[in-house]
Amino acid sequence: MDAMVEQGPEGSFVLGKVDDLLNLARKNSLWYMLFGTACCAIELMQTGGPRSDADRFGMVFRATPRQSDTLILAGTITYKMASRIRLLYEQMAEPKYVIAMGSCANTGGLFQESYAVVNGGDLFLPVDVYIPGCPPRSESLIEGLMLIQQKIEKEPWLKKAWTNTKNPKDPQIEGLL
Amino acid sequence: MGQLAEYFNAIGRTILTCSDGLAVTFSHLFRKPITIQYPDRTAKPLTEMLPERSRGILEMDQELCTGCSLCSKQCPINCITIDVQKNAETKERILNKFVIDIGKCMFCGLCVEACKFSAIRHSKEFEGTVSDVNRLKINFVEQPAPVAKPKKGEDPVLKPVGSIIRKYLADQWAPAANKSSDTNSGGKSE
Amino acid sequence: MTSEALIDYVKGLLGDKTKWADPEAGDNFLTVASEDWKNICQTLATDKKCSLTYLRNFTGTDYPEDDEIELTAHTFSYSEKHGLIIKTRISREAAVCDTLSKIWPAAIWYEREIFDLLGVSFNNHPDLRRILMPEDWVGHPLRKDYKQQETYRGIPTTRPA
Amino acid sequence: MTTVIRELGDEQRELVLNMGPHHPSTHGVLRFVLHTDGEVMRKAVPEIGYLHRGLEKIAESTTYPGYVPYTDRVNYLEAMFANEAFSKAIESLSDIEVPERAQYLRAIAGELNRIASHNITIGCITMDLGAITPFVHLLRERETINDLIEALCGQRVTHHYVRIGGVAYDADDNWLKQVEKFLNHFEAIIEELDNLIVYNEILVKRMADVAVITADDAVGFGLVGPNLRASGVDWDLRRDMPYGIYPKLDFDVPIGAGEKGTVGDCFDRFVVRVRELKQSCRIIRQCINNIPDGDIIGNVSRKIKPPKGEVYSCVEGARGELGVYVVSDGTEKPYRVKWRSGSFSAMSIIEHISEGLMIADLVAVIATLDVIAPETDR
Repeated sequence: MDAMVEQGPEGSFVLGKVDDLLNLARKNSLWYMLFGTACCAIELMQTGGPRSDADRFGMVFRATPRQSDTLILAGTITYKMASRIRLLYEQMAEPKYVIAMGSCANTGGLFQESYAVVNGGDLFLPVDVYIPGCPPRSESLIEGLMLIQQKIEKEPWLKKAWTNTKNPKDPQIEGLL
Repeated sequence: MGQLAEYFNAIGRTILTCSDGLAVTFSHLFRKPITIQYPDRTAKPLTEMLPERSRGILEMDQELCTGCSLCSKQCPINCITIDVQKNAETKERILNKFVIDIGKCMFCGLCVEACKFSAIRHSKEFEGTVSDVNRLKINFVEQPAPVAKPKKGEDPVLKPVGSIIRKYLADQWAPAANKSSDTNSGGKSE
Repeated sequence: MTSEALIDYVKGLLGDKTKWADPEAGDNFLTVASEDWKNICQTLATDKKCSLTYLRNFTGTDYPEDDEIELTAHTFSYSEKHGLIIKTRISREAAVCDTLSKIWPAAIWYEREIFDLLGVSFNNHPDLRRILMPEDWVGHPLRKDYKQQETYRGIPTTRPA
Repeated sequence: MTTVIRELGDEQRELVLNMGPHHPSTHGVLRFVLHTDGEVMRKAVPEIGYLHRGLEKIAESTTYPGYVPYTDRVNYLEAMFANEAFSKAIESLSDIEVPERAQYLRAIAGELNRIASHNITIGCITMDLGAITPFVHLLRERETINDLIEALCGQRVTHHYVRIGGVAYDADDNWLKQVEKFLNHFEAIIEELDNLIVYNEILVKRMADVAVITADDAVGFGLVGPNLRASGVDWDLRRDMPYGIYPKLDFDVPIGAGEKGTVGDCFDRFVVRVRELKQSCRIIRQCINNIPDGDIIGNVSRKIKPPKGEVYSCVEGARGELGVYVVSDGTEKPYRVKWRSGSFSAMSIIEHISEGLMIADLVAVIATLDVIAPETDR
């Protein structure tokens, strides 16, 4: 069975079609976690609000990490908060994705010189897409979420789960938690 | 007995006040919906619907830049890096590099207010999502060239807003061309 | 009371314990010795005519050239509609001062913040521990000579190129 | 922190629970350590600092005009007021005159911002108590304000509009008309809000007589703004220590009257905010009718070097007194900046009033005190 799974660069003949079906379902029910740390959280709220209405794409906010697929780093991340966010990330069930929203989560942004702010979410989390803006408009966030949908669409998820591949982007940090 | 009466009174008030609220909610069935169906079901692209002063992603027109670095001096967070070198033979100033780190920018508009030649400005573009954060370090100089020398009293020829930045953010999944765009060739050659 | 009347009144009330700043430079604060700090604040807060019951702001400023930390309390009275700025200076190394939390409860958190960011400890404070930074943080960031550590729990504090 | 049961001797024990920093009803990243006996709390200890960004240290390495965009982030729900407080401080330090039109524009933009901020607050109070619909309705209204403000200054949340010496952009008549149109629409929404939620019996029962803050406590702990007024202290900086063009305007200051319970309970804090919406509308209308022509920014050089000295300047923000203490040493950069914010003091009172509350009531207390993380932590 393992040999069959391993076949081919793009995935295997057994799991390929199942993957497509699963991806279709996963793509259209992208639940993000209601979790904002700073200014971007306001735009995150507006995204779920009536003007942008992220529900149109099946993107619904969930209050708990156990039910959500996407972690949106909405705002400045301080060192005090970083270990908590990593903890939340570990609590989410695979497959999971991370969006860095706004300048602070991208690179630390305007607080790069500050003593208390982590210079970018990718220093302790595997970030999939980066949204520029300070804060980004709610439509930018929808664009970012739609990029995650594109990523899901092409992903050979079952193969990854089978072979237990680790995310190469994930910076494992000892002693953070 | 009084307590029992109060209990039922409270239930009655609850039902009454809740139905008041429900009436308001119900009236929304007959109001105009306000959702903007971004991205594809709008009458025109959203960037065209944004107000005139809207501060989107920064863009720089190489044909107008004089390399004076007023903008980078005004920037409180140093997210603009300008490299101007003097050609020893012709005494011309060559603009080698003009990098704006959009991933760090805070969209305050101080650089735009500082620029006297309308070379740097906020476009209305907001769709800049990328998969590699280094791609947000955008080098607006494709070919090192002499800096612009605007004549006095002449209005600069402006390109349409957003036409410069759009091509740099076109392919969202492309990796950064160069790991660090601090090298001279750090553009997004596609 | 107008600000001049209040200053005259406080001068009469406190006698020679205070040092007034140069009024010609536009300053309107009084500086007291750190030993009298608590008693004078107590007097001003409870005095009927002053009744400075509201601690508007309480903060510290680091002056490394003078080797001192200046504590500044902005007080105000809602009933009399006047305010007074009280200051004291303590040394940087042995940064200890009496707590004001018995006089104004608002000072409990302001003092915790000063302890956290400037490293001033307060005698008899009910709950003196770090408030803004993590418990295992090294140093007091608002001191002028503060240097940040290179990593915090494995996260680098500068962004790698 | 894990949940632990602490033995207190004599067969008494208490449960130590952790709430936050990620909790749907803690308004950003706040954390509480709850010491409970069953459902009843012994005390709730707030732990803050999860959004401490070192704004005060950053000021020491930026120029005065360069620090103004940072002040947007002091409180992102009311960025206008932080801009204004800081600009006002520098103006009084270096004697800069603000043109009258700029002062009117500051008032209009500020009151719009207050409405936007109160919209979020009122929505969050109701959402924390279980009603989601008003939150969505108010978000819709907030979007219109965001559009108006974006048309005025280009950004939706972090405006960077009020500058040292005036404001950044002028407003044209068309914009003022749009604001007036919005006010006509919004005043009807306020009436609607009364029906929709304010006197809803469930909400009243959840908030009346819960977590009463007496006037003495409120003053002692330094509560400001709507929280202070709900406790019966009649104080508003706009009226009592006037700045800008507020002395020329006519408006009421709503104070808590114990409408459904005791003065200073959660319901008073809620209803004071609802009443303030109407007063803000009134102020904006007066400003639009009286706004003069003229400059929008005073005579300010590009490099601002205030003389040596210090100043404390404050404005009445949506969460009350938002003050900034600036020490200048005569150079281009501030020597020390300290923000005094309403949420910081509002957080400090929670430990004092939490004894005997239910855990569900704590959510009402946090929501009605309107604490928001960036202001407590800065």
